[in-house]
Amino acid sequence: MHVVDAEAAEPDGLRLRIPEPKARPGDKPVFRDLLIDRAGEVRRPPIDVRPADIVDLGAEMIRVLDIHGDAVGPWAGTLDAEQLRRGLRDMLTVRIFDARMLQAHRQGNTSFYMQSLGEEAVACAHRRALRPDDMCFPTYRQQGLLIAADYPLVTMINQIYSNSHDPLKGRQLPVMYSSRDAGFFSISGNLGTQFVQAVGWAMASALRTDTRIASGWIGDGATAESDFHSAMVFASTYHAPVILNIVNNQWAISTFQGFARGDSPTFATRGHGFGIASLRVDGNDYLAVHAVSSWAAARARANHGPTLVEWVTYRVGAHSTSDDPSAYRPQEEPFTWPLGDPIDRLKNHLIRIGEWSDEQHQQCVAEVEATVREAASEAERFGTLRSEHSSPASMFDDVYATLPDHLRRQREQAGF
Amino acid sequence: MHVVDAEAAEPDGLRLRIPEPKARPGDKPVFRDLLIDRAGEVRRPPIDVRPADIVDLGAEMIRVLDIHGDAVGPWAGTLDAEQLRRGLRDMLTVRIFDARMLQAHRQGNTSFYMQSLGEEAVACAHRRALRPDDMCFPTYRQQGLLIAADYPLVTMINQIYSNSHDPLKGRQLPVMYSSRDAGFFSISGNLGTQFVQAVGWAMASALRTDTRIASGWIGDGATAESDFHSAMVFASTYHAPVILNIVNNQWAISTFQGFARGDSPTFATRGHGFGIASLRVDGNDYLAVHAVSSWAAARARANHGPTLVEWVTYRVGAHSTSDDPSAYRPQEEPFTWPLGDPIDRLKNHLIRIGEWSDEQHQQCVAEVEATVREAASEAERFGTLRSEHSSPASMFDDVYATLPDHLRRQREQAGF
Amino acid sequence: MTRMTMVEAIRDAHTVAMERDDRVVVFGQDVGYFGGVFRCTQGLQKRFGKHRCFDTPINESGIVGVAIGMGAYGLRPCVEIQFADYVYPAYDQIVSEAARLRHRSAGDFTAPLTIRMPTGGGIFGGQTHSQSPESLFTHVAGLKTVIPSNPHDAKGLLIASIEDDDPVIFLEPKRLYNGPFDGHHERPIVPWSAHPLGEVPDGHYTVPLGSARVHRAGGDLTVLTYGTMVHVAEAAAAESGIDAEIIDLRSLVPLDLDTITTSVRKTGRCVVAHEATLTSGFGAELCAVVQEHVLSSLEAPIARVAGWDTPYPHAHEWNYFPGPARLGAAMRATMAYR
Amino acid sequence: MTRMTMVEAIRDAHTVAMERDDRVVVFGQDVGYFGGVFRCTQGLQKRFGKHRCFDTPINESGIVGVAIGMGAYGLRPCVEIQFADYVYPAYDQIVSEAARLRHRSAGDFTAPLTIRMPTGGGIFGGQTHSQSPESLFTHVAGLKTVIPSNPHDAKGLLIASIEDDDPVIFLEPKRLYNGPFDGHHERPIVPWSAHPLGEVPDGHYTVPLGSARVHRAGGDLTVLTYGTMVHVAEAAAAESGIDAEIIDLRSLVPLDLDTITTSVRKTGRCVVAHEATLTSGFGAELCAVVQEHVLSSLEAPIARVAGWDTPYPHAHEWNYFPGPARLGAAMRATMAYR
Ligand SMILES: Cc1ncc(C[n+]2csc(CCOP(=O)(O)OP(=O)(O)O)c2C)c(N)n1
Ligand SMILES: Cc1ncc(C[n+]2csc(CCOP(=O)(O)OP(=O)(O)O)c2C)c(N)n1
Ligand SMILES: [Mg+2]
Ligand SMILES: [Mg+2]
Repeated sequence: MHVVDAEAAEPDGLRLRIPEPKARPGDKPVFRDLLIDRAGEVRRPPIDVRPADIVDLGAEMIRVLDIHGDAVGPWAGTLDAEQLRRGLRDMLTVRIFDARMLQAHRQGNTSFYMQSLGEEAVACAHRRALRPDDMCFPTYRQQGLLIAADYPLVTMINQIYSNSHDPLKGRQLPVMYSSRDAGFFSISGNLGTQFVQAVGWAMASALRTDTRIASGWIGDGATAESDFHSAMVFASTYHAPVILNIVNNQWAISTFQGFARGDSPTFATRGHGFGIASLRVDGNDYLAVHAVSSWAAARARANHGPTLVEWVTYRVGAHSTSDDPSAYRPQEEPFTWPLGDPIDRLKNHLIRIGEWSDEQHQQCVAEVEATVREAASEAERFGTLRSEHSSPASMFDDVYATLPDHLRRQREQAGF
Repeated sequence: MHVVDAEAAEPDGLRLRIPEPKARPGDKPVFRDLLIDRAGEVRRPPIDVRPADIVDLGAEMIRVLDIHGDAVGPWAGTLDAEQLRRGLRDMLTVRIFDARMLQAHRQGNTSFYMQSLGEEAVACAHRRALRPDDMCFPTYRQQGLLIAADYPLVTMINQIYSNSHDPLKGRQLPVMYSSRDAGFFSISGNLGTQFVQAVGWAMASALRTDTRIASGWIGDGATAESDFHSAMVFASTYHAPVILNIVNNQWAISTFQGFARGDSPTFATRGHGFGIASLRVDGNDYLAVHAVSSWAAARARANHGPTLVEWVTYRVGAHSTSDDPSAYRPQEEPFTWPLGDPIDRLKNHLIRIGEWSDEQHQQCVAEVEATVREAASEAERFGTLRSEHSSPASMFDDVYATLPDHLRRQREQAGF
Repeated sequence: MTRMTMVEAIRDAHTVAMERDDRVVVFGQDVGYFGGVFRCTQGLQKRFGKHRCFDTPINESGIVGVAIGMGAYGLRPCVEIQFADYVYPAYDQIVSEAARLRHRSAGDFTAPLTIRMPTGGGIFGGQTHSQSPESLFTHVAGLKTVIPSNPHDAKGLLIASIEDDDPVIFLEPKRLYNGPFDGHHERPIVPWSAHPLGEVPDGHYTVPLGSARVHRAGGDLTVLTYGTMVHVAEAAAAESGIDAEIIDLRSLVPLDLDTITTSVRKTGRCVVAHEATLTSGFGAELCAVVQEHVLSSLEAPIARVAGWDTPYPHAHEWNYFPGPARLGAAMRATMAYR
Repeated sequence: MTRMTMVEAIRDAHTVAMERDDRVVVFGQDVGYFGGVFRCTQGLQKRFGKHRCFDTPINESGIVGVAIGMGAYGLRPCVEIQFADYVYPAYDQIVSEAARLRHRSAGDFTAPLTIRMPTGGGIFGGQTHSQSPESLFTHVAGLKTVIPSNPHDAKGLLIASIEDDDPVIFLEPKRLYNGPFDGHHERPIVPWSAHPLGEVPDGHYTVPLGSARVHRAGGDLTVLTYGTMVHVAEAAAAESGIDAEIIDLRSLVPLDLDTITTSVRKTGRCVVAHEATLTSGFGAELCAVVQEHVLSSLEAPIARVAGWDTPYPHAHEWNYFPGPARLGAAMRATMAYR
């Protein structure tokens, strides 16, 4: 009788747990909790695997590149040397582009910028694993999706500068690109909303017996938003052909990932309660990202349903140009990140397999730098935030398909 | 090279899956998919168990009463005969109360009613496992929480009739009770909102080093709502002392539970992605409900964190007095429900252990009927929807703590 | 022409739109197999298959969110929110996403959705089955907000909304589903079959968004209103003997300013009526617009008759509802003003 | 008395409220360890411990939802939404729950929350860091909506809001955080230390909710406004030479009707100004109320100066923002009206 009450040795009272990161400014960085498998160790299931049969993978970490720079294990072999070199160039382009845009921000050419330093592999490799007409629903940190889709850098910069050639006509915050042709859905400032929209796009594709799939993106912090749940519920219920990507870069502005993750060991496990195939991957390993993205895309396209992927990476830079991470995390933390740098790792691999050299690398960097520089100069000719823009009258366009009377009156009042 | 693409034998095109229940009107009811364990088979972990160590329990079903009516296994033994008889009376009261109120609705004494026919064990046994000052955040189908808290039936009916003694002054839809004293949070018409509020209440209790815990309630259909996610995230992150109850009664109005559950085998598994201890229980087994509720309450009170429980039951009646289930499910479905009737099962158990008889049962039914009848007549003396109400002027009260000027003007305009 | 209830007219509009354009898909809670709790989508799944009309999980935000994704793909979703009172979980997807997608992407992506929802009180629904949230949408640039008062307009407006390239909030006064309710809850129910506006043309037609309708011509005073209150205004005019010109706005955004100003210029007096709570209701916008454009014609302050600034109460529904007595009193006071 | 920025005044209000009442808890995204992206809660966690001030997951609905549960328990949560533009996911919890809890439970449970959020544009924040959603709250019975225009009022109003027994939406014009910005973005920034309203009393005081402040007395015309636009109005008055009476409403619900009507009766002319989009903005309510109460004193239509009915654009921010030139033009036109 009353077994339970006897068993419950009651404490003095309840106590709320407020999560704390392992290290704060001044502390030594610690990554003790990070679950890492050795490269090549995690199995590669068939694409029609039942989600229940790979539940263990949610707590493991798929990796291809080992410490020597070799590609090992069942996930290796999706890319030839040419593709690997292209991947390296994609990532270098993102990194050099980011650096140039940060400089442009300091110079006042734009009001704002968000870099993806350290996370380049995720978006770059993923995009190359999709088909051109698949549709991504990105956040603000997936510039790699555009760059790996060979989207013109100058058009990106035009948007960042809000200049006279900005395809978004100066309306959007810098980096909030949109390009239907490049399979890149219009970025929203509101976290999370795109995740369920990606599911809707995928549902539409399936409703039309199309072959295109969707790929939705969300940050570790933003998984806490309700739209994450909506996306999971609808993807699970309708078996939508979508890849649901969580970019776990460890931080959400000043808040460490423990606030969103809570008591679950990984973000990938969030998929288990929905019967969605869930994988956790070394996001700084270009080969692993490409292999898993290809797997998930093939799975979706073959009508085996959605895949949730946690890409484990690290936000090396500040959250945005408005942020200073030294206020909330150890300054050395980025440099002790155990998964290394994605560019270095792919470069080392290419060298190790004899398909690259330091000289080639230097030359490639120089070429990319020149390309980015030229794109920036070209964009500057069309103006910057401080100079030329699209006509302010255009502000009244596209609110509706056709200008309604009340907006026509307002536009007149505004002097246009 | 390109392993994945080769592997993906592409179909003619994608196809969206729209879930379908196994049976529709005219079909024979089927419950093939229902995962049921034999009574006594599922283990009873210690209350401080790590959620990861009981992941298997999310797909099993904790049951105590076997087909003979014996209480078996590790979850048996939390209740003595006196408590069991009280439980039986609680459930009978709910059932007879519901029947009386449906009749009152037909007579026009109220505009609306929602019964909990077939689900009585869940709320009744749960409430008896809590302490009086714990706080429940119910939905509209947990009248058992009030009845098992010995809340006056006449006050419930006053609310249902919106009469002059309605504690909610005619403001709320019938059955949307509120009683702080009975540990019963004000019911909202909006599905799901209370689930995260329960977590907040529990967090507050822990912030104040109190010993009271919260118990949140949600239907199978409403788990699809975003507030479910919010509740899970906050409970997981702050380790809140809360029991999160999902009443899976198989239907959400006309929509079968497959729409909310999607590809996950059970609702209990939804907890796994959050590292929350998750149990699945025969909700028509009073002893199992009581045992698991006691376990979860003890766990929360001892600061071991939240528990998610899926109570598997069946909505025998219509969704509400506005609904007719014969339009969307086989009419025989309620009668083929494999987990039986909670009242019959507890009655049989009591008889089997020699603590009850058919005569006592009949007498008990007669007593409860009399009690309910008297309560209804007493309430009728205070009016019904068609007769006496609280003053309409009271509509302007409690919008704010004190009446602001603009509402004072409106009240005057209304003639009060 | 066929005599129809408003529910039948809405069903018919769906059918016409789905037949003409296979990109039109219809979904929402209980709308598929069952046909909706008010039966507005009954028969669609049977007729068009479950890939054109289907049930959804109970998640309003998800319903609108996936509809936006489908719209971006190229479909034209028409979704149902079971009650307008339950639209708030979807508010972010509507306001931050659907409303702004065309603008923020400079036309690269659009959200041609129709979001239908039963609105208004009068069915003893209490505070969560009675609300009129229209002004929470009219404030949002990029949305259109439509509300019919009869079967004829319901069909024409719904077809126009589904065919419209922008997101449309389509509010259905639930108390009008089965008859032209004029606020006299104590009287027997009048069916649409007995009302001229229950005559609904067969097949395809549209009522353009942004065109008001003069429901009753009159010279004494203008009543600006929409939805259920159109019929209440008619009753109030009849009972007060005031020769009111009753304008059924039909579409709040875009607004038919010409019809409004022409009428008020003629009558010199104006009453605005809606069921929604008074403060910051759409009536405020109407007052602002009328005084801005025709102040010099105004012989009396514009009176607002609206729901009180309280939640919609259950038992005191008829004390809350701005019925013909209250509207008539405001009309008389406005006529008496010197 | 201390000279403070608005950020410092808000921090100070938190400190005073938390010291006086240990039921006050403060939380939101990045508000704990870091002290908020605008640093309005900086130092609170250090001072009061992480059980009084803490970070949360990024889930606005959850933040408000748990705050309601805490309020029901007996605490007084004061939460931050990082930008007003991100409040929509929490809209259901605010509108359906916090606003109606006291009424629906007849006082059995209450939700004494304060929900703070930076609002308004002027920082090149584009459409998702610039919005002014006040009228989406003023329409909701049960909510109070407050917006200070200076450090003195910010502190007094925030303390009053936290101590208030009802849910309060507390909008902080972010462009005013560090100085009294008057719309002249091309001019050097003026700090609060150079402004008399940067003088903030020490310790506890309140500015009662529902009391407007005459920011500038004048006889020609009344400007009804709040937040950043108070300072824009001041500039417009100075530049146009019009002797405007500028009323800083401070609290929109409850509204200080007396101060408004007294002023318009005196001046006979009225301009309403806000940053929010025009249609169904709070200006509409002000027009409705003014014409209702003092129509006979009005010598000109009430003009509304507001954000255009478009999303807030990034590069064209200053074409969107209703600055002193636009407000001045409306004031002149209103003065010239015969
Ligand atoms: C709905 C909403 N709430 C809050 C914000 C403010 N915000 C912008 S980015 C961010 C952190 C996001 O972190 P994460 O999802 O981990 O993405 P990351 O920046 O690391 O790529 C926050 C809180 C927002 N943009 N939208
Ligand atoms: C936010 C919201 N959306 C929709 C509804 C309409 N509605 C009321 S009950 C219900 C079904 C709920 O089903 P479930 O959660 O399984 O609970 P049950 O009725 O079976 O107890 C629906 C859709 C609502 N009340 N609130
Ligand atoms: Mg992150
Ligand atoms: Mg159910």
